[in-house]
Amino acid sequence: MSGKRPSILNSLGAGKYLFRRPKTIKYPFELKEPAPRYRGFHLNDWDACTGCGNCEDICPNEAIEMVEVPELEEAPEEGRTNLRPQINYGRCCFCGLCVDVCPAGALRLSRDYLHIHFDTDTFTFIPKDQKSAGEKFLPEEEYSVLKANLDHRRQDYEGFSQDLDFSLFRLDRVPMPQVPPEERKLSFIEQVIGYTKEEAKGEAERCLECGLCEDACPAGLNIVDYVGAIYEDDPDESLRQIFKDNPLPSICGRVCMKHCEDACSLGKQGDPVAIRWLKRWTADSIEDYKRSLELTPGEDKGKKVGIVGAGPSGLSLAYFLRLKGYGVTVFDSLPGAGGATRIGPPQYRLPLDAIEKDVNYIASLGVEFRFCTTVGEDVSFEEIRDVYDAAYLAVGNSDPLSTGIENADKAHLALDFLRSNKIGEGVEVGREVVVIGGGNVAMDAAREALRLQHMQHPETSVVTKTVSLEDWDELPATGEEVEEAREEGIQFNPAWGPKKIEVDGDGRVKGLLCTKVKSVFDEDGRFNPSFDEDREKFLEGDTIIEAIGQKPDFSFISEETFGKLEFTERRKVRVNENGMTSLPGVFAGGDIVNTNLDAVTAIADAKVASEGIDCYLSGK
Amino acid sequence: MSSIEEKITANFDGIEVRKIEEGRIEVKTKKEALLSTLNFLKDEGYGHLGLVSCVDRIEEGIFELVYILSRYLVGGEVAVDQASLIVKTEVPRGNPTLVTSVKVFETAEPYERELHEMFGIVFSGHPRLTPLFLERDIDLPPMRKDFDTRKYVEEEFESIPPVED
Amino acid sequence: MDRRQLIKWLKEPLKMSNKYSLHVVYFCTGCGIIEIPPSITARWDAERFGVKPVATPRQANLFLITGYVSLKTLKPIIRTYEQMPAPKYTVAFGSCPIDGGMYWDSYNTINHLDKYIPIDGYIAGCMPRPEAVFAGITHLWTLIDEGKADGYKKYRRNYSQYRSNQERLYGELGWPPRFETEGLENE
Amino acid sequence: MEIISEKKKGGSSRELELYFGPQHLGMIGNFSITLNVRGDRIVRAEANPGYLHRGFEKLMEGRSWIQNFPLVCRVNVIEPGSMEMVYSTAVENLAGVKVPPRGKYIRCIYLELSRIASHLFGLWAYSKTLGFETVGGWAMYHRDLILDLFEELTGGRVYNIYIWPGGVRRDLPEGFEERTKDVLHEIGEKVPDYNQTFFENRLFHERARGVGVVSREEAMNTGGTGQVLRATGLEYDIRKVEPYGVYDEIDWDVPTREDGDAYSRIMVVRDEMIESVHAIFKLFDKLPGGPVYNKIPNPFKWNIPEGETYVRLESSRGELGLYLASDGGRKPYRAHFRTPSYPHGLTILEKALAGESISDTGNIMISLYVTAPEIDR
Repeated sequence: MSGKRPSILNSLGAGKYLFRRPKTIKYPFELKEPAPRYRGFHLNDWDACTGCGNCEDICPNEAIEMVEVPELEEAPEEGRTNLRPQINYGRCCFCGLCVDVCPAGALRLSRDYLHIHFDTDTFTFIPKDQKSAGEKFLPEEEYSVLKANLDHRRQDYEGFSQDLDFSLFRLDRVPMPQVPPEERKLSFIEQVIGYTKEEAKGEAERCLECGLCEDACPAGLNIVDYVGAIYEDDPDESLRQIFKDNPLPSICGRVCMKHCEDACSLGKQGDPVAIRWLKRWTADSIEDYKRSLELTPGEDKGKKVGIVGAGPSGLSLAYFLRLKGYGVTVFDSLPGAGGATRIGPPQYRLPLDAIEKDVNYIASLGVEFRFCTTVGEDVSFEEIRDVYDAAYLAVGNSDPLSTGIENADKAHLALDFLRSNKIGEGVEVGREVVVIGGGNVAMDAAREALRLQHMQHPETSVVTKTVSLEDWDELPATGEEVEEAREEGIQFNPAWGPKKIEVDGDGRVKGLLCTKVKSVFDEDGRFNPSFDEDREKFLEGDTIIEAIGQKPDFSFISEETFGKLEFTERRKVRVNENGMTSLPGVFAGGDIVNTNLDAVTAIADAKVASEGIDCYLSGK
Repeated sequence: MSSIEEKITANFDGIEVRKIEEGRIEVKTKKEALLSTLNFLKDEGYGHLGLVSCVDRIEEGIFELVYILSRYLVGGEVAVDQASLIVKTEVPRGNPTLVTSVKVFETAEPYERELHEMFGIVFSGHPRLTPLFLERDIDLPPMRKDFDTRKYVEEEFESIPPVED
Repeated sequence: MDRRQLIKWLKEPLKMSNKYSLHVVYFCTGCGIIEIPPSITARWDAERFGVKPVATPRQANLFLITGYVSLKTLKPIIRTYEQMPAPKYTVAFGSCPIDGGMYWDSYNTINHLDKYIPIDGYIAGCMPRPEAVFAGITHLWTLIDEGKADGYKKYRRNYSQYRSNQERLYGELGWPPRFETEGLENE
Repeated sequence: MEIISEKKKGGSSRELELYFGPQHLGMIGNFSITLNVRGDRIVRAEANPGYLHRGFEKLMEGRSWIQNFPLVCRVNVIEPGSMEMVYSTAVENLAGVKVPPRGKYIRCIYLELSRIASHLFGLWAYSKTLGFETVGGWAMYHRDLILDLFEELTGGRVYNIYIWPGGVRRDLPEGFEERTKDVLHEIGEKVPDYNQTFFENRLFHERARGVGVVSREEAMNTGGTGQVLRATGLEYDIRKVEPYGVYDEIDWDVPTREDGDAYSRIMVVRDEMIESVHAIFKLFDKLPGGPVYNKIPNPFKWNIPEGETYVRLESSRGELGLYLASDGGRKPYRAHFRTPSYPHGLTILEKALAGESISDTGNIMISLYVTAPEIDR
């Protein structure tokens, strides 16, 4: 190459391009369409967005700030806040990490990129979606390149958007090993076997730490911390975080209504984090709470509190008050603690040793339990009010309701049925059982009856049916329970009302006559079912169980104190913000006060009452 | 021919040689033995000093200097699939002084200037230890772990008022 | 040229000629400079907008500050800006001059460029594409038409504030103040 | 080059100090060289970097592993692809993340495309400095076609943010292969025009031959890699020396030249571009199916086990390395980029400029392909 020196005229060959068409894109008149995946300004679908704040946490330049939008309504229990991401384009680097981490798939980047202004404040912007915000976006014909900027952009001009197999979170849950339906319906072994250490870590690793669950939990547990502690291989720290608000992890780990999982941001497009099962894993994986908790009762304040009812609310209050240094005595008519959780959920859902594990720890803090003592018979309520400096009503809904239809006396009441099977001598069931009711207690009764049928009539074909006023979508039982019941072969008859229990000659039950239900609630939402009289149906059955709800039993309170006790219009005990009833020194909590009727809300009431009692007794 | 590890351990005592990953061998030497180690390795054919870096191990109170050596040639031919050496030595954080390795590897000259400016390590015998990147003289060398850049930005730049018309 | 343009040319020939011949000083201050060569060469051709790079600040009236500004670059930026003849405009590229961009927590880059020199227009993007650059140029045209592109007048009016900010950043600058600082605020 | 004797102190040959400063028509990027000249001969040159220093390594210590992913491609604006690749490979080494085969192939296609784009940018800069505006225009136009491919593949024109630990960020859009091949064919057809107008042009030979000579010993002593070494006849290319990605599964050769001057470096760059074009065709032929991304753990909780790694690869300008250390936490403990322009721009440039004429400063600097953001990081 270096031998012959190239001539200087070679480069004139480029002259041939003089007569070719120029390759210039004449910009304002000719537009180059951005690529379908272009990363421009943000678009945010406000209906899908829950304001969980994951985009704010992932942004490397802190360009995103969650800002309150007043006109949006807040729904903590469904995991929706009125916060929306506000993007500061003086910081944003258009990398799209926020799009890949958005669990609801609401945030996307558009193909707009034009915003020019002399004032830097206009570069901060709360992106809206094209569906709801007409004034923010221009229809196709009005859009002009020179006019386009952050204030008005082209309609549905979506660019870089989410692709679920490239997302920064995992949508599907670590599968929980469970006993298969055919096998579990034959015995009372615990259905949910529980995570191993690796499975628990894998599930805990999914949590995006956005905190929606903590706003939804009635007791406000530090869920992000205890799930994070599981991931960090530190079950002791995890237990300490749980015990800050909930002394019954073993019970709640099995029967909680898991409001948190309904709110979990991962639940929007996939399975929420299994928060309840993780709490259960922490409780199961630690043999002795005492060693890892290092909690000691507070120094003695010389005051004593009497608690009526050893259910979740009573037990939690005992735990909180012991930490504050008050003497505590708990009265309960049952032979053991746990209240509704002890006699309600059957062994396959909540085994007795799980309850004992929590109760023993609370007892070890110096709580005096008085079992098999019914307040109102063995000891009077007035006595308690005099002897103790403060009293706490936590009796729960212990009185089962009956439909009151003809021959209703022939039917079993669900609570008694479940109680005798769990801690009593057990009940004989026939080959066909009909359960009246659609709630969780009805599901427990039906699935327990099915197991008893298989155990008491091994080779014969057995069937359990349920009948409920509510239709499929209105069933009060949690979806999981209904699903598992159907898996076990229980036949459902939704939207049918019980009318009459048919009895044969010598008083044996033959079946249940039902009428079609038109609607369960009237127009302003109160429970007042209407029936279609001429459509009827007969369900054969030799055993009927009524599970249509429970109400509290205040018979132990004397007439004149009962007169002074105020109630809300929904027949719940009225309490002030400290949990105190209208009777001075008498506090209340649990199912008789709140409307959620579950363990975790009962614990939340107990925490409120513990602060109230502390102020009341120290005279603040 | 014996592997490079045996050669090093044979010729130097008080030196640790460890294979940390596929194709990377870590060589830990004392501060005093650094120059002789580098000389020895250069004669062994490790003529390409890729990088001189420093890790601020603040908990142990030391600066860990890292010299990365690779081979250009093996017997006249291009060195294919040869392991690189990561030579490490420690310098106390209190008075971080070290003899310069410019005499052995001329490549190290700008790297040492940068480490002087970013960590405050004094390389004795360096031809020109003048600042390389920074315009303002920051009291604490910025790459040290105890220098908090966000606090520095807050105090120095955010405190300057915007211009009102 | 339609009638409206002709009337504009006749009314204010100086402003129109100044507007349509923006000469950019060739100074690669930051990372956004990589979008300038495509803009000035064949494919996007900024010459159609009258934008041409020139060698020295003396011949330029538009200063494109492309991307983040580090402390060492800010000094030459200030000197270059001060050396440019009077009707001069500055356009800042990308997120970094607005609020620090990706390097908001870096000890060596400044977050708000308008504390040190006046900026007539910011272009969003990281970094802005050639079309956004041209949209920025047309934005500048409208500002010049309305007479709002008066960054250089603002610099002269509030020179004492700019100067004190610059000195707070560097201790003492290596050159004398461009304008006398006393008694100029109220002008 | 004979060294000018010290005796002639006065008169026109007294020593002046000139600033080939940051604001200069011949300067590509933000970098300044202090030239001590006598007449128009450079006696001594001193590089003065730091204008683009953002303290990358300090910033990386303050961000989690995935937050560094968009930051790391901004170290050098001319070829962001190799920066992402070196960071992702380092994180994969430390965390033990595997990349599916299709992901590896797409990574190598994307790297070769960004290598061609970077070389075309270098060609624009070099031909502009030598006054060949037309050739610069062509190179920039072809580079823009490749940027359109990037915009389609990754969503961004220059900062593509595409290779992340575990694979690549999205799969190829459909029809991408044909469009890439069309663009490469269009560039391939232009090569004879490039040769005729520039590479075989006598003016280029006059300006580039024998200028800025860096001998093999000098290059090896001062950490020279990439074109600086290959221009002296040594086939030192990290894609062959330490194969990564799928470079060992396709056959391609390393172009070299003998003289080690500016001319040979630019010719090596030209041959490398042609080699990359063929490599892309070979990669597309062997492109397997399957996933392109192995999901990494949850970014908010990702603790990478303690350890350190040094990864190096061949970027368009030489050996690009990253020393990454982790203390088992959520953020890198120390990251240090070994960028090719660092030795080229600081030690080799000062040696190469000594004794040359002032007018060749830009010529030598760009033939060494010194880019400022890499030096300062």
